[in-house]
Amino acid sequence: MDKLQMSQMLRDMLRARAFEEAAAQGYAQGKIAGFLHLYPGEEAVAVGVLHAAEPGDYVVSTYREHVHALVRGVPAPEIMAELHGKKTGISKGMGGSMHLFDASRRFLGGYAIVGETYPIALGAAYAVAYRRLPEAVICFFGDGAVNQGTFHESLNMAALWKLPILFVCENNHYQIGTEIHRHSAITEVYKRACGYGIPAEKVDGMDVLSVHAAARKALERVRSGDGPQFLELETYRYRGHSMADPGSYRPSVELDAYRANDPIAAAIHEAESGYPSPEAIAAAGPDCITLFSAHCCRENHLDETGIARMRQEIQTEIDAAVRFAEASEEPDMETAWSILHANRRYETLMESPE
Amino acid sequence: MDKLQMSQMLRDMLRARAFEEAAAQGYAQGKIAGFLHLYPGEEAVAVGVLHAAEPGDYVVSTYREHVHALVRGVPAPEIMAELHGKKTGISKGMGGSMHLFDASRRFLGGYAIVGETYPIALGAAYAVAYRRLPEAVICFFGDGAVNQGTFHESLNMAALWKLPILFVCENNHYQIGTEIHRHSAITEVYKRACGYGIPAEKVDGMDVLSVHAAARKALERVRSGDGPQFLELETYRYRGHSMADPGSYRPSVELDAYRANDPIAAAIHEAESGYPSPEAIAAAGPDCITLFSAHCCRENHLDETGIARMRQEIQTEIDAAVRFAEASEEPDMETAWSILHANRRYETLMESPE
Amino acid sequence: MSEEIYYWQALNRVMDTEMAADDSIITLGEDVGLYGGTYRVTEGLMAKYGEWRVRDTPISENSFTGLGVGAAMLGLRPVVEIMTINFALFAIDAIINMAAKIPFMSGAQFPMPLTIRMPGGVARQLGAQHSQRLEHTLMNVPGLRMVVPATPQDAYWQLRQAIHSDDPIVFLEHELLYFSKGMVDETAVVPPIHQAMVRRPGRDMTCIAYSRMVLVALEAAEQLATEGIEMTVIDLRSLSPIDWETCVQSVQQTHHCLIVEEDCRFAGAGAELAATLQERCFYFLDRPIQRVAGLDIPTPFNGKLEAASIPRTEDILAAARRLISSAGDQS
Amino acid sequence: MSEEIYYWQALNRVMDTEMAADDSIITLGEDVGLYGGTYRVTEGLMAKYGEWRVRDTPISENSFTGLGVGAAMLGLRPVVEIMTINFALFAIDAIINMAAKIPFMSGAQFPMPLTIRMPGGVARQLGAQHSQRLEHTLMNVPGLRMVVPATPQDAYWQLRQAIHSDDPIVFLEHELLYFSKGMVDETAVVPPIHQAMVRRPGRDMTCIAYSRMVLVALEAAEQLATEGIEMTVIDLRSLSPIDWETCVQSVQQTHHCLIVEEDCRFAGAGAELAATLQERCFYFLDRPIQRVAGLDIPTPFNGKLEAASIPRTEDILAAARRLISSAGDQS
Ligand SMILES: Cc1ncc(C[n+]2csc(CCOP(=O)(O)OP(=O)(O)O)c2C)c(N)n1
Ligand SMILES: Cc1ncc(C[n+]2csc(CCOP(=O)(O)OP(=O)(O)O)c2C)c(N)n1
Ligand SMILES: [Mg+2]
Ligand SMILES: [Mg+2]
Repeated sequence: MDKLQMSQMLRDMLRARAFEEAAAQGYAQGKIAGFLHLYPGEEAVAVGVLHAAEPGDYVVSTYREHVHALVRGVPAPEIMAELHGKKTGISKGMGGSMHLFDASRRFLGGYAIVGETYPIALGAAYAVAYRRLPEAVICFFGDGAVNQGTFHESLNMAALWKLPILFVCENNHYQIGTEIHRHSAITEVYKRACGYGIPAEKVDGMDVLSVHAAARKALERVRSGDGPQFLELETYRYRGHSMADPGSYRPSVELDAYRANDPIAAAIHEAESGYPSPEAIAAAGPDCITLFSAHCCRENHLDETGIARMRQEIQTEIDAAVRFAEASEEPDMETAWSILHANRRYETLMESPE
Repeated sequence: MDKLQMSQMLRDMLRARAFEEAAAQGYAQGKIAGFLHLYPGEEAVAVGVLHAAEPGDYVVSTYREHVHALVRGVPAPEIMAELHGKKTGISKGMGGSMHLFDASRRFLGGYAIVGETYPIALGAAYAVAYRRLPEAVICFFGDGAVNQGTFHESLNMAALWKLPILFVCENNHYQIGTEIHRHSAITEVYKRACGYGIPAEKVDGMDVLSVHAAARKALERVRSGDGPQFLELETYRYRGHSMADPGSYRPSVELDAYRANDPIAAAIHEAESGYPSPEAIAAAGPDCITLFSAHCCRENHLDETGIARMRQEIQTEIDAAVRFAEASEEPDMETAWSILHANRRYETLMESPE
Repeated sequence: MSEEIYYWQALNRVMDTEMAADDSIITLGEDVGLYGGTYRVTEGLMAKYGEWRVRDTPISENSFTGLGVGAAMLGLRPVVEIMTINFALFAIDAIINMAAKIPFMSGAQFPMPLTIRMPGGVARQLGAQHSQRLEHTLMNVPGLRMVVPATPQDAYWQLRQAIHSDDPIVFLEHELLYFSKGMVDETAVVPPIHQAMVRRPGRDMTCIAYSRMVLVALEAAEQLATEGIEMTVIDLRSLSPIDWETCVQSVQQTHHCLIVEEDCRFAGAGAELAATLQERCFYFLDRPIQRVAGLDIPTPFNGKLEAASIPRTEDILAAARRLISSAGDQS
Repeated sequence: MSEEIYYWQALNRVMDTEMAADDSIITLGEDVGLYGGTYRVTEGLMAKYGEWRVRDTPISENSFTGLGVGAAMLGLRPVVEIMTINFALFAIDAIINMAAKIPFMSGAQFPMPLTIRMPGGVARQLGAQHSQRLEHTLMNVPGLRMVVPATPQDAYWQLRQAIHSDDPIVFLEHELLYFSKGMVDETAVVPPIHQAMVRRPGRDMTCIAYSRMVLVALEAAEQLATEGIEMTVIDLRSLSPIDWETCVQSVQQTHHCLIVEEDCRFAGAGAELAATLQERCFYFLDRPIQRVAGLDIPTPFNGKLEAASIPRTEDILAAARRLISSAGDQS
């Protein structure tokens, strides 16, 4: 991998972290409302996978998708404006934090109902395969999402018809407050792919280079008609499930009866504070950004000053995004209605009833 | 296995065949309406599995469930009367062919929506496990039903909580007109269980003794707290998917483009006539009843005369069932309303609104 | 130009001609391919257009309906067949949360040229699980359209329009209509997809119905005419949106309104009709608007009870006579 | 006897006391155990009753709701929590085709002592997918009951009743009510589960509402009183069945009826109310029944638009004034 690409990856990881921290701040200040699911800790996944993608590939994501959109190339101001519900947002203020869409960048949306990303990806990949195009569809989902019925249905169809999908499981070991041993009979998620004969691999999701290498290889296979591929990326989220979640109103709950139970210790902590404990975070290994900056420095592509400058540039970019979002106009009801009725113009055979 | 048990099994297989043929006749005569999914060819499955069950076990079935109910002990007249929509039917004429229920025999119902048997079994097994009872829940489903999302969801939970369920796949290779290679990425159904760590086995579903042995072993494990077990039973249905299906109105369709395609040849035939071809039936191997009667004779438990007498007795039983059904009264709307409102009597805290 | 054909044939013909004209149209569902569709609607299409355009699916309603959504986002025009509406309960998230909302949530970046075909209604002794009506549920979903053709001609027109629509459309067929016959003129001028039609004019009262109930209402109207009661029968053709003008105009003339629906009465499709029409025609009404609807009971399997659980000609007759006579006065 | 507590606390208290009294009661859902429930309703229960009675589930709504159905068939009294109603779209088959129909289809062999708790409604900027109302859909299901408590006292009473019921009950909470406070008297005489209550009497018009909209309607009523308009506010408390008598009596006295609902207007819950009440009160009504309802648009994310998409106090005020003034006359 060349220097430029590595520094672009590092830059995107730093942008991702900075963007999310700015969003958290906006939320704390009451400028952003609703559920806000942040990504810190998991940056190596989005950056590794999406830097391996071609512009012709499609991306389908969840409610924890700001970073996927950002790395995919959606400008930070348009994402931030969407989080603020503004007219200048990428979804014109209609979608919000959980529903970023960008048709021009083939970003097929963030979905807030767990398990919806599979059928969307299935449909996109079906269209690609029918047209015999050398494009891939990247489908993101969490470890908790693996237990939704659509996972099973969609993986079967994807394998049956050899559709070009890269399934990417962001395994952060938690389904809100439920640790993976308590939600899945098989905790090595990639093994779930065996039921469909889909090639699957587990990769360290804290190591962006491994993620990138695995994703590139898998995407090549996908694009060359080998059918779906599956990657499990083990990662960790440093924040609570969402900003709207506990911590705010939840006092320490009565969970003493369960304290002895080891695999769920971290969940207990989350249940109490809304956030993983410092120990849990430490146990998850070094931060993916720290790890990768060190690597870049070691390989002499970058040095501390270079990184500091990068951070500076990024802060400027994100600050500008926040200012843009805050200064932007709110949409009005007219706009909302016209968005709802936008597609009527294509209906040459129909007329509006009223 | 002792003589008595073997002859009871043979008897039940013959009863099953005779019952279904009588039902088909009733349908042809216009006395039975609706969808009517018949079981001929698959008798070894129901008989093998259900003869391995204890009275304390529960059974959950599909729309193709007359034989499951019959072998479970529901009297033939009550099943036949239900098919006729009579008040004397096991579901009082409210359920019909696809919805036989018998609380006293722990027959938890026939379900017409593909994929519903899993969660019902899951719930029953949950109740059993919570009460720590040594009972098992037997969950029947077809090869097509394996692709419904509930399969995945329920198997995961069953495995996660080690629930006492025996999953029984009646693999007759068809989902109505769609052959298994065209609906499943993995056609060896038992391999689907690997995604949940559930012990699974494939057994010849035409051989009632193998089915019985496998089911007995699996049920013992289930009852002793080992968690769910999975059996795939390969079988064949001799009739069309249902009596209401094609054949009746479908002329030969234009499928020439696909005739060359081998794995789907049988489906083409079904699509044309509504029934498997004689070749397809022959290729599926000998009839399970022929096979087992021969076995019984070989082992000297029974002889041709004995079997002929058995058939005679059975015909008498089934004829009586038909007469009972035909002679029975129809339910009236009062009964229907009182069934709908039956549970209100338990609601001490509630009153009827009108 | 006109030809008498079956309802299913009208649909089949549209599928064929539209697929021939536009290769972005695909169709998928259980047994739509090799088998030709449970009710023959897709007969012959697979041999002609190949399996990528006519796709047999596993029993995975939620995901294959969602597949239609995803494919529509990339510009295909999928026609998803859900074998019967009863199985659509598994696909309801894909319909309500995905198909209907994506165009809006994306700020109009993604049109949704998706048609979801399915037959609903009470057929013949299929039992409670196989006799659903879901009109009321799908009407309440902004962003979704729903059409309910009662005749082969409407089936022909409206399926063409649905396929051409960039809004998602639920195309609601009826199991008992597939083998009904009617004239189809392929060259006639096409009315707007949502326009209601007066199937029979009559000065005394207005009967509003849709799908199979239009035929039952027309039977009742014939009978009433022999008694000297002239009943207008309006075929809604579309449940979302509803062509209120046609309904309001008629009710303002007849001063009596009867709504006939197969949906259960309580919170059924007819509730919206009665609610809006009482608002818009209040001062014209001589009597309260009456609904003749399905009973609020799961469909019994027994044939007689099943028949009694949805409106029959005699139920409409009785309601119409009550409505017109002063004995109908409930005050 | 009375104590002021939060809505969630009232629910939590019922769960605790009922579970202590009857070991056939279990509860399950996503994060109901260790985490104590997204809205604290099941807080503390797992530590007290163990994981077999308080079960955290995977994200598998269809199957864990179905689990509740199967367990109820064996005599348990499961309380299934669906984290929010939005996810119930995945479980709709289990609710409609299983829970509601099994008692009937089995010829009354299997009671269905199942309670399905879930919060619905528009909260604060959760976007279109997380702001569903499903009342209309579930009302149309014979065999199912649905209650919609607006106050901690009703939450307390009705959850107890739901748990004791042998019919399946959808217990519809509201995301914005959990942290509202109210007096709860645990020893008071319990009214029937479906009985509507007059929250405020008033001679000039009848406003019928349910769930959170009752609070909004009461606010409007206060304001109207200062203008000399006395508006009765009826809290339905149950959407299936509906206590028609209470509504009819009031409308017959006030001659004016306003329905307030958060559900989308088109084919929403209010449609049934208007349809039946125009039938039963036609000759008493001075004006057509009016509905103040959610707009027929997917819920916009933007806060102001979201707020405008459902009834606000000022919308009720405007509608009430229009209804009472002769200018409201639409004829
Ligand atoms: C169908 C559905 N059920 C429940 C929820 C509530 N919910 C939102 S995120 C979440 C956990 C998802 O966990 P996972 O898939 O591991 O993703 P993560 O949040 O860890 O990235 C749950 C239960 C939902 N949005 N949709
Ligand atoms: C959810 C759902 N989708 C579709 C159907 C229609 N249908 C009834 S049976 C069947 C095929 C089932 O095949 P399989 O599970 O193999 O069982 P078999 O009929 O072969 O015994 C289909 C598609 C249904 N009843 N329910
Ligand atoms: Mg996770
Ligand atoms: Mg099969």
